[in-house]
Amino acid sequence: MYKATIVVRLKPSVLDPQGNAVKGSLHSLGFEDVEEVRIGKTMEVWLDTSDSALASERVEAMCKKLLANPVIENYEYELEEGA
Amino acid sequence: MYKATIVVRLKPSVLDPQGNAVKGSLHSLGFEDVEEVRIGKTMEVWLDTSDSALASERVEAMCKKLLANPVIENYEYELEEGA
Amino acid sequence: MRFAVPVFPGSNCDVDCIKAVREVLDRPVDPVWHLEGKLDDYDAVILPGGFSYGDYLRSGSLARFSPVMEGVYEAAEKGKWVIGICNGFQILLEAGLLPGAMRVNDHLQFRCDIQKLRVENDRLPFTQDYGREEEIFLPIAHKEGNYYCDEETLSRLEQNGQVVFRYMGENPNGSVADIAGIVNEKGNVLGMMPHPERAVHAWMGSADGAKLFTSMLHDWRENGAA
Amino acid sequence: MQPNQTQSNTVAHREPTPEMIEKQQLYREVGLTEGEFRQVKGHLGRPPNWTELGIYSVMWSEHCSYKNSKPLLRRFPAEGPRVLQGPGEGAGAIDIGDGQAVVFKIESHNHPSAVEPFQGAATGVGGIIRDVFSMGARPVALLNSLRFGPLEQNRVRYLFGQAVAGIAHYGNVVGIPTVGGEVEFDSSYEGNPLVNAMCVGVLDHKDLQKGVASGIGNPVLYVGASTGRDGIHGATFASEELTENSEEKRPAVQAGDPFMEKLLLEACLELVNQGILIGVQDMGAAGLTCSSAEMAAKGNTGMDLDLDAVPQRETGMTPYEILLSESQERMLLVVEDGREREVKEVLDKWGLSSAVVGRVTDNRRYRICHRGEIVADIPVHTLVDDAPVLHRTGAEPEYYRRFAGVRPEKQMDPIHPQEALKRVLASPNVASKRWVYQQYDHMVRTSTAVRPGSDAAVIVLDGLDKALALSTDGNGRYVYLDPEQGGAIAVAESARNVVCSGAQPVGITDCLNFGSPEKPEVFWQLEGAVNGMSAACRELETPVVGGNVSLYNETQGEPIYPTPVVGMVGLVESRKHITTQSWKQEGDTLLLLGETFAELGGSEWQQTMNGEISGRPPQLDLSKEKRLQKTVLEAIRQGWVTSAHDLSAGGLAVALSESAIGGEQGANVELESDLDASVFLFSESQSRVLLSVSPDVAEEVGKLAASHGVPCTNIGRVGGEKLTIRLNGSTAVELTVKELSAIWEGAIPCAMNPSSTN
Ligand SMILES: Nc1ncnc2c1ncn2[C@@H]1O[C@H](COP(=O)(O)OP(=O)(O)O)[C@@H](O)[C@H]1O
Ligand SMILES: [Mg+2]
Repeated sequence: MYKATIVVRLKPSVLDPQGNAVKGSLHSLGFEDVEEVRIGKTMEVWLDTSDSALASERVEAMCKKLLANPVIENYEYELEEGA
Repeated sequence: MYKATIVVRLKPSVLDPQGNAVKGSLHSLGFEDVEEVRIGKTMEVWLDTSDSALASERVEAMCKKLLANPVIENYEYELEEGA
Repeated sequence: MRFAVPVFPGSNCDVDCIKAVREVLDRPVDPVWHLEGKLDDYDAVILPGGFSYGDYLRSGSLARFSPVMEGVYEAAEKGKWVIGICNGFQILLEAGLLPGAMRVNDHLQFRCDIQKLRVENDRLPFTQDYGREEEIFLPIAHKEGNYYCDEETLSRLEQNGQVVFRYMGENPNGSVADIAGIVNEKGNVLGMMPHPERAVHAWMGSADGAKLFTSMLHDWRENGAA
Repeated sequence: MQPNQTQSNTVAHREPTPEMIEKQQLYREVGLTEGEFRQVKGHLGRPPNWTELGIYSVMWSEHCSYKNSKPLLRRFPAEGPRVLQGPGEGAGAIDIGDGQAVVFKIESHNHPSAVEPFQGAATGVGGIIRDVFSMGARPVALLNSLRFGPLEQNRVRYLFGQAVAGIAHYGNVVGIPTVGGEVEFDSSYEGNPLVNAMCVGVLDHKDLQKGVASGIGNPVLYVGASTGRDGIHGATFASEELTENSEEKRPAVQAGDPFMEKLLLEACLELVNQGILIGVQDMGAAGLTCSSAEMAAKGNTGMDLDLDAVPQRETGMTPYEILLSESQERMLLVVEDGREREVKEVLDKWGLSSAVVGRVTDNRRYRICHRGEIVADIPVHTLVDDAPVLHRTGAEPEYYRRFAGVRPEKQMDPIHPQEALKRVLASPNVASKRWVYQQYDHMVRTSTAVRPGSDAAVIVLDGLDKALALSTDGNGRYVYLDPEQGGAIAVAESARNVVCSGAQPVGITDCLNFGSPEKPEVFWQLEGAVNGMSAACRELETPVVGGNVSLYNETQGEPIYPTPVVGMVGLVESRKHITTQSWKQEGDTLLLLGETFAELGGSEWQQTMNGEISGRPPQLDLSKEKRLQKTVLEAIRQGWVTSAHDLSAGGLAVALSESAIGGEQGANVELESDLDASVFLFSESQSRVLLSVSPDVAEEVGKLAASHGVPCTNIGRVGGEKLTIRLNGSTAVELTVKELSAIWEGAIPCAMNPSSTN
């Protein structure tokens, strides 16, 4: 079993409305020292496989095909065995 | 400057319809070896502070007050200097 | 002229689109379950609004892999008319049939209203019944209608007249260049956030959407099937 | 057969034994009294085990059994020539002709929304939708009724914002338009907000379903989401007062999946269409237990359930947890033996998982099997029909006596009416609710003819000239000041709203939001309100075909204002009768129907100016009300009326402003009265409606009103950019419609965005 933790983020060039709104809320709650907020997704995917190379290939394919939208998003991931 | 990377996840007992839907799609795309998918949020918060203890205290407070909903979510975070 | 309205699990404007085609054009129109892979019998395809697959992950991202999308690609390829309305627009973007991507509205709320728009290109099979730069009112109802594309794509869209509808007055979602709807280069695939099917009788608050449907029929009559 | 007293080995060490339950009085922990526990022992002939205790505790909770309110609810008129289905099923049904019926119900999700407002409100909407489609009806509209504390507070803004977002999210995704509702703000709801949701559906008579389990040997099917530990004891949670510990009861809050609901909805309606179902019920409060026991009791049968067959998404769940879980988006079906395959085909098409979890039996017992052992064995009717009923008595509260002599109109500060109007229009109670309803998709299904923002919403029916008018109304302040009057007014006002839209009121559903019935003063409020509502329903011929009771709405011992909410359905005979409140035509004559008295007790004016309320509310004369409504409806049907607006919160001044804002034009209004200008303009006297009509029919309308004994006064004409109101010749208000609109539209957005600088 492998667990992939995939983080999908908006590309730096794409404005992040959610991050901006959260920044605004944090400011109004008194956290004025917050300079910037960016919000992304964390996906944990458990794979029934014992081959690490295969697992990583599969995860790469999932990200390309479905989990991230290349027009606006970047992704990165980590693999962990036996989680 | 500190950068906090906060991961907010649904508590394990809370239904994750999004994760379920993504799992279903991955299966139909041929990734049958996917056992489970859980989806959470990654928030990157840049703080204008040079004091690590203070930064961590502030981040903790933000999570409690705004970033995570303690009724259904858990959070964890990491701090990185100068990022 | 025959219309197909693909139905995904979670679509909820499918019936509205079907009603609009019947009531405005009195033409045959069928719902097509998402597991059908062929749309050969149809001249036009309307991808309806709603929340296909719950809009989970990203709106439109899961629907893109439904078998019926094979038929949609083929229809687009052959030059048949394809319209994506709201969720349908989001699906077309995810499917790569239109450039760009959708983000959550800049105010983060769902927004339902009757919105003023300007028809920016009235020379398309979808818009020929509208006047030049005609100002019209169409309902909007979405949380992710904040259209994005990079600057290069934007200038291409503008130059080619691919921006079809633009929001007037307050932009309801923060989209780049106030874009409400775009068409592909060939001019046969249209994506728009506003709902023309919700504005086909005066009692609905506006009847300005009807011309979108009549435009297609007129074009079809003049130029024959695509 | 005796159920295994020690339970399966895996759970034995965690669950109390029957002896422990009795000796340590553990039944108290799940909300049963000593007397009730004795009854349980009597029914079983032995002490219950932990699972059985849990089943009794939820089935006998206020939420499922209405033990405090049942005797009162019997006073509601539930019959009428149009009633197809009265109270007792998922929702009531009323005949609307052409072989069709309207199915509707309102329900509260107050306590979950106080703890987790987004999910709490969202799942409230989900539950009421299931109630309606489980009757076999296609849901066509949603409404809601909301009460929150003052928006000045951070926490309140959070609760309000999230609850609205949750309601929006659920309804929008399922694709049912949210077409109306109401929102009020008052500090009595600060710790205990109210979130009531109403769903309206339409069906062909032949498709009407019931929640019964009949046909011995027929399979019982579980459909939808799998069962988790969420929401265990939600029903008991709803039947308790909110305390500081409520946040610890968080597992009692469920998360919803509207996408799953949409699939369930379509699949169930397809099954109804094919005529395969014998019984269907949604798993709502008290989950699997309540739905299965009620179905068996109604069918006068028994049921065997095998918990191992129940789809579960968590491991190691005990029978207690599986039975009491309130996981959302689940339905229980009873189908004809041998037709499981056909059912499964439909469910598979919609991607829904299902499982046969039991059989209908003839022994009238409710038997639960888990890991090969019987873990509960209960006579079914003792859960449903033998639930305890409490006959409480009320006591008139001290404040009621004290307020008898208060005359609010004599205590008013000399504030200029124009200043008062600005302040009243800016009160979030009166101000535009656009901020709320623009988050709701109110146009999906393309049948919304009158969108939110008028007195009632109107939904047209496919292929028919008819339409439905819908409204929710409640007025906690009036009910607090005089429960009987207030209750009657809630019904009358919602009927008036519907009439102003061109409809004949045909029936109501109600949600009784009150404090703890154990307090005599609260019970007095409840009883008075029910009496007032019943009287109004009788007079206006609007039977109560369903509803919901939400008690124990208190924080730290302080009850909310008693808040019965009425969901009214009216039938518009022909689309050409559809009328809205906005002025349409310059030059139209303004007619005021009804009489104005010095009635400011509990008014928006009193609340805004004094920050509190006192005295008696406006008095309602039911016969006058009925004659008024007749007049308005007849005038509309004659085609004489260009706009109609009922006078409610804020009185004539607010009604004129709203019609002006909506119509984007002003008016010249000339009034004559012995009353002081502010009293006349802000009085909330009942049975009044503002009409605009073309000048050439004004006389006809006057004659019609006279024939019904309804006073009708020509008070001015529509036109211009200003709203000018003169009383006895001197100017009381002179404001441009733009100014009025800016105040009225701006109030809530501004309150919700206090830190914004632009
Ligand atoms: N929670 C809500 N959801 C949807 N619509 C709402 C809500 N609250 C108010 N509205 C709409 O705003 C309008 C004004 O509401 P309200 O002031 O309560 O009217 P009335 O006093 O006539 O009952 C109505 O059309 C109503 O349906
Ligand atoms: Mg009204």
